[in-house]
Amino acid sequence: MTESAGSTATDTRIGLATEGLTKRYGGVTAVDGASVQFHHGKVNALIGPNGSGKTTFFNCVTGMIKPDSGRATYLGDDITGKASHRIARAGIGRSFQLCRIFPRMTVMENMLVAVRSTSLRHVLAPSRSAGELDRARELLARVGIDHLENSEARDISYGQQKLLELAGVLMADPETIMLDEPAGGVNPALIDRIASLVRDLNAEGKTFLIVEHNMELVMSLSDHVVVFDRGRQICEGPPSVVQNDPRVLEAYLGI
Amino acid sequence: MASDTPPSTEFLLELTDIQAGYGRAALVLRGLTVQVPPATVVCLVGPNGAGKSTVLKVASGMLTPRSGTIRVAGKDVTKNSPQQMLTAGLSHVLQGHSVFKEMTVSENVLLGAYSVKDKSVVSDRVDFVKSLFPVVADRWNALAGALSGGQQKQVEFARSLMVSPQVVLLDEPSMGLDPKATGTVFEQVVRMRDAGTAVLLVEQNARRALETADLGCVLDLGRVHIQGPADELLRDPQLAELYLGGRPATTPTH
Amino acid sequence: MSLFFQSVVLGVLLGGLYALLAAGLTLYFGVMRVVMIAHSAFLILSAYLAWWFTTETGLDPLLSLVVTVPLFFVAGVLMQRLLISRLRPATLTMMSVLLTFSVALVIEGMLGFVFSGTQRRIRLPYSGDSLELFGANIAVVKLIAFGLAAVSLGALFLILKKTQFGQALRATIQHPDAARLIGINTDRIAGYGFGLGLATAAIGGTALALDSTIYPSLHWHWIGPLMAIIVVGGLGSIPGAAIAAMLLGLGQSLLQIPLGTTWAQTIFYLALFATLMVRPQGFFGGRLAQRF
Amino acid sequence: MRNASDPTSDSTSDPTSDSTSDPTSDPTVRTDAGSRGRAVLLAKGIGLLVLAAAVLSFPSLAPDAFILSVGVVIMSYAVLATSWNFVGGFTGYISLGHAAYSGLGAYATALLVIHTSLNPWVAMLLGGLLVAALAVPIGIASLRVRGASFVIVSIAMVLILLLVFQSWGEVTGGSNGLRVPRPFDESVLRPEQHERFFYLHVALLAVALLTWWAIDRSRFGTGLKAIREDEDKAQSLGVPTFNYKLVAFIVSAFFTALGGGMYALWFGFLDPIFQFSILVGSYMVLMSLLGGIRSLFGPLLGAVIVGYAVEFFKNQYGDTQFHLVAMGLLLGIVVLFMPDGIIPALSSLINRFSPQAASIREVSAGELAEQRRAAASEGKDLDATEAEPTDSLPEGAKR
Amino acid sequence: LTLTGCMSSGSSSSGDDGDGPITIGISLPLTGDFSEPGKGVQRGYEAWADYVNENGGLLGRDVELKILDDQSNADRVASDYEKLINQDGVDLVFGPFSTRLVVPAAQVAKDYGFLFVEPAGAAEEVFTQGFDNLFYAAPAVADDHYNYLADAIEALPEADRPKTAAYAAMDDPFAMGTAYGLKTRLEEMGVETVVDEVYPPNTTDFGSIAAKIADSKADVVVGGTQYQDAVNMIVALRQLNYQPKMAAFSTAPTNPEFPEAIGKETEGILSPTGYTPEADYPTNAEFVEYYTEKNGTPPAEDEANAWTTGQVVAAAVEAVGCADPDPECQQQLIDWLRENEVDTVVGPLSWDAEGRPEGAHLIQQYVDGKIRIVLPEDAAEADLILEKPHW
Ligand SMILES: Nc1ncnc2c1ncn2[C@@H]1O[C@H](COP(=O)(O)OP(=O)(O)OP(=O)(O)O)[C@@H](O)[C@H]1O
Ligand SMILES: Nc1ncnc2c1ncn2[C@@H]1O[C@H](COP(=O)(O)OP(=O)(O)OP(=O)(O)O)[C@@H](O)[C@H]1O
Ligand SMILES: [Mg+2]
Ligand SMILES: [Mg+2]
Repeated sequence: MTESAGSTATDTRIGLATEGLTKRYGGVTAVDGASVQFHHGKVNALIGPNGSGKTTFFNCVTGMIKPDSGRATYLGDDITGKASHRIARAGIGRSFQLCRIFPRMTVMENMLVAVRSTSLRHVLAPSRSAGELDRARELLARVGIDHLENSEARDISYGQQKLLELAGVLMADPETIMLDEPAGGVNPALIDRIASLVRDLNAEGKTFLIVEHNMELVMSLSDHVVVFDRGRQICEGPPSVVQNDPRVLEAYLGI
Repeated sequence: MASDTPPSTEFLLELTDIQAGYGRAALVLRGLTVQVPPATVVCLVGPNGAGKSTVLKVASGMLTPRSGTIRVAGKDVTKNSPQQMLTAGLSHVLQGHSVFKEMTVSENVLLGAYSVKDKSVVSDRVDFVKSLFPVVADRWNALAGALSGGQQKQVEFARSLMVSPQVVLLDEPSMGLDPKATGTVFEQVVRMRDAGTAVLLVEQNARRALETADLGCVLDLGRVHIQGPADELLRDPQLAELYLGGRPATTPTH
Repeated sequence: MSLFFQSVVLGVLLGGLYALLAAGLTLYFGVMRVVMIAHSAFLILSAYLAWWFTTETGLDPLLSLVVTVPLFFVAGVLMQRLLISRLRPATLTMMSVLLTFSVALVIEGMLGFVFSGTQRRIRLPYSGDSLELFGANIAVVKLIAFGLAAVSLGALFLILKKTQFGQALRATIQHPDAARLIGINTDRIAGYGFGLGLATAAIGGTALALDSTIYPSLHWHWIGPLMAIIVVGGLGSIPGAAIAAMLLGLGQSLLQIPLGTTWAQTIFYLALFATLMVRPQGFFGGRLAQRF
Repeated sequence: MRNASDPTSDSTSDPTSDSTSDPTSDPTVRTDAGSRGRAVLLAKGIGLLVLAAAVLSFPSLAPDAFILSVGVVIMSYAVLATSWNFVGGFTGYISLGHAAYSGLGAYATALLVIHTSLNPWVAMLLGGLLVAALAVPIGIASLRVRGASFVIVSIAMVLILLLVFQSWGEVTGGSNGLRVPRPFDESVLRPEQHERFFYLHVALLAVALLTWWAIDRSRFGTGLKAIREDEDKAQSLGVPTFNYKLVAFIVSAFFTALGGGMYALWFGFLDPIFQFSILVGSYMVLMSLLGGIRSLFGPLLGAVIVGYAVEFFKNQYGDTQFHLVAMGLLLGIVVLFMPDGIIPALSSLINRFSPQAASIREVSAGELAEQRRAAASEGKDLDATEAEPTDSLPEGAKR
Repeated sequence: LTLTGCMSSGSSSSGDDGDGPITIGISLPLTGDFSEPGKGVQRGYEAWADYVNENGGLLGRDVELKILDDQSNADRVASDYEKLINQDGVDLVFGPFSTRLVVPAAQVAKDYGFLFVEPAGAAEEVFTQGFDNLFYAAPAVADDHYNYLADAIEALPEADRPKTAAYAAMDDPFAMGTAYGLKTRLEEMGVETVVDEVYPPNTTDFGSIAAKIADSKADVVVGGTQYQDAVNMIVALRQLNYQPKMAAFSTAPTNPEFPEAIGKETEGILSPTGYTPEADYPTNAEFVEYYTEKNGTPPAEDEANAWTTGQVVAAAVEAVGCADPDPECQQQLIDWLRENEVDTVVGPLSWDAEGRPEGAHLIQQYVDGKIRIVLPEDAAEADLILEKPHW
């Protein structure tokens, strides 16, 4: 399956990485000194039981919330505590676990929000240029909701909204894409399409960091898996290794 | 593990050729019929936007159908309000996240028993759900909105367990849950079934769901596509590819 | 010194009234995300009713509460059921501002129409009386108003925190669908919540009428400080509103010594902006407060 | 039902009343839609001309100076409402306190004219810029909070300014008010003045509308609308939300201030209680809402209606407070029954007759798979080809 | 055009002169914050019009009032006069109420060259705006209201004069004018100012202001007040049982409702007034009689000023012999008033170049529960009480 994407070939560069990243909420330590490294140009997976801190980790590295301590780096440069739009434009796109879209805008308008540069010319340019529209349509077609282009986003089904969010993220053309449970609530047949989409994009050189509870998907898709428990990394490695690691079996799969 | 109890003639939940849609938009459900016998788990699977959630919304009175009838235990309850449905013995767990975010876990769980007056019953159930979902016990006084996605789903499911209705509608209960919690949820589904409850289960984790269910029901384009004993559906290769997601090897791509 | 102490006393008494009025606003907001611009208009309305009651019957204005409180409760229920409930949840907060604003206009207009723009004041035999306390004089009327405020505040707090009604109310606001699915009659509950808020307005208005002139456009004069108070206190937090009200009322009264009446009023707005810079969600508000 | 999947139907019915949605939005029918697009453009152009003609000919049609002065007031309303809409319409931050900026603009202009020997128009522009500069710190403070808190802050702004301008007598004239020297010399009689100011207001309005339109169709505009929906999400898509909001806020304050300044020059007398009144601010909101805050000409339409209504109600219920009641009812009705405003209400009425786009896919999973295989076997790239068949096939597939 | 639809109510024909009625345009605050005095002025104007019509009219023509409501709003008052002059084609205009509305109104009148006589708007600012068409139809401008009282105090032997004074004035040109007029006089004669408070018009809580005054233990308290603020302040002062030797408040005490509002404790409260029904100026008796039988109550100050306005304009019209909107006529009226003195119910009035009347106000005081004139001596109905009894 994975030979489809040329991801195995290239040597492992470190893309996103954190050192001792910590986030506390009152009594709870959501992320507890996590030091993690993700391979650039690969499909990375981040798994762990509910409440192990995956989403919080996401939020910390994408600047949605400020970590209490520790630092996050992307390709070597420090992105700790940067505003999330900066990080987004640094090339990291993300989706949300509880799928977030712009409910009272049409599907197409949702696609046109993404900003790729701050140059005035870019910002003041008409958003509905033919180029943009075609690009958007192609992405919508890729996730299979191009027929909903003009529906209001709040009127499409949950799974469709998830796909829309994914397409919207791709619209910003990030080089690293972080997906929080992309398969949650998505129909299996569609999951396969998302998987192949991920593979294709990865083949085109995009890096992925995926949080997912669907083991089948994770194991089939990813080159590198990091396992979280109680806010820290308990083990990492290629799927085959992780799958049989006793700590993982115990903490996560509950076998 | 699908038990082949013969579908009894008496249905606890009966939706007969329902037509329903949202606002002025085109029909979503187009003459669809679903029947759930007692002590049975019926599993709805289908692509996104097929209308699964809509079926449940219609069944629980959140969306009044344009035509068709809804029966709970033989009694016609078409056009009933959600409360009346609840009193008629039907509970519905919404898709996505419907915890009361700015209230504590305890308040959430206890509100689940809003319609239950007997205090002792309530406290028993509380102990029960606490034992099922550790997080409920651990974060008893935390704001539900502060929980992680999966934890919220667990609280939500726990909340739905506070009542014991005849008919339960579950909309993707396992979404966002880790394997452990998923296991617990499906165990509960089985437990309900064994307690005689009629369960209408919507799942995208289709294989797992069909393995648990007695009857399967594939929805597409707002109609029932195929219907039958769950294990048969599982064995049907074509279905498997279209709706259950073929093994990655068999994906049509490349 | 005696002036200082006197001002402290006056400030506390004033703060008490602010607290009650702000509590009402917080209620609508905290539990149902409605910014009730018309709150102070209803306040003036009940003040007028109290005045009218007294001039007609010659009885003590406090007795008018027997009528106004239930009346306003019902009015609140109706208002929620007939007006507020029609607004889209998505835009509820924003639209409620405008809707209640229009209600305020209507009330002001009707008051002007019925009672004319003339300034009114209840004549009480004891309006001038006062008690002596460590050299400070406490006007009886102000003391009564304070008492009313304190009692109803406490009651309100208990109802919301301790009763199942309070919980159902909050649940209804946070996820109406889910609330209905667990058997809450969302319409009725929300209606009662609103009624409760208006009931506090009735009490506040009567307390206000005891020791102040009233005229139809007076509510503009109140809405500003009240709004500031609930933001400083943290939108939705009743204790927060109460404490903020006390502090600001005190502050206003003390600042008048050096600054004079006009500038002293700015304390509310300065506090407001300070809050925004330091702690946008308000000093006692929940994490989520600033979202609304 | 049939044409539910027919792409043309999608393109004809603009689902949101956003003035952005343009008809040429479907690949399979671009030519067709293109011609329709041209037709629409033509229609729009004509409409625009008619509108302009109507407005510009008003002074010559107005029977007397009073009607003319009412016209000036309405135009000034229109300017203010349109300026307000830069914030309210795009970002959905409803400000009830925009009177603050018109008031500041008015006073800034007046004081500059009085104390410096500046040409009044330069003074007005300078006043606008000053207010814009002032809007920076205000925006930074108040845009940190959303929804209700923001509304409250905006109200507070007006009240605080009222206090300041009342008490700071030596500069602002306090409650004595401030007389503004007129820009034209004595020889220009009052009716003549009204006429000139009418055209000046129209010019200012035109500039504001043009700016609004430019923003609306730009990426900036889309970003602002996204902020209205979900700020954090927009930010995670790379939208610098705070700066966007701030810029919109400043632009709005700037135009509002110009509007205020021009009114000051026309009216010639400023009094704090009328300059910094919540009622003025709320009129801006009312007018924008009434017309439709998401459409270019909404505020203008609203201004005309409200301006007329004000005069009308006054005429009807002159010496009772009923004019307030009437205004309140009007606002209430708008909020309850057409929260999106008249223009959107109308366009959705039109849409009602054009077929609805169903949001449910008209092709079963089976057919989908078929198409994929076809595509795959042809060895073409899956996704590129797939776009066409899924959209065009169902016609055949269904019969 | 749409707009005309709702507003072409007045017929523009009545503009040109002839023997049709003389229409007089007025805008008054009949609603809103100034509605109370506004209504008073309205009663005055209407009484005057009826009186004139019953007695042969002006230049033999009837007078017809056209009164609009400006909702106590400056924008409105301007557009009202705009309407009256342009659309209703009135022949003359009378002034509105309150300084805040007089200035914008006078501007419009000036631009159309109309004579502008106004019954209210006594504040100094009105006269410094360079309106050459404006005349104030009352005895004195705000700052001079207390002159007689000041003189009386000055007349006292050094020892008996008050030592300290507290001032609290509403932030309103008129109210402040009165209080500060007295303040300047008292300070000249060495009375120390211990409190000087200005409060916004909408103030309803006077606790803190009263606290300051009470704390200062001032001998004299002077309130630059309209109506209710005076009542509130007095109540608040009593709540702190502060007992001044002398208490003077503008406007409020002359209001018939005042004694009911305050109760017995009015004794000794001072107030300036531009008018008293008892005054024995020619025409006053007639006025009081006519007004009283018409409205049941004797006229108060606002009504009198309105009537005076009528008298002033009427005098000019009769003298010049024209009453129509065209500028020459209006200019003649203006010029005539500059030159001449007019006998009115508030006494003979004459004006300086800015339109200031050159008289002074009477001082009234509550004596034995009834408000009486105490100053000046020649007009006095009772003796001035210097030691105000407790309230
Ligand atoms: N805003 C918050 N306030 C308080 N606690 C929080 C907050 N956000 C997260 N937490 C806690 O931090 C822990 C980690 O939450 P997080 O959402 O990162 O888990 P997760 O790995 O994403 O779980 P899931 O797989 O269910 O999404 C949880 O225990 C949660 O209760
Ligand atoms: N509120 C709504 N308004 C209009 N159309 C809606 C609404 N909700 C859903 N729909 C449409 O109805 C169809 C069925 O929606 P539904 O949510 O039932 O699908 P579903 O089977 O639950 O999909 P999923 O598996 O993604 O939840 C979808 O095509 C969707 O676009
Ligand atoms: Mg998560
Ligand atoms: Mg669903």
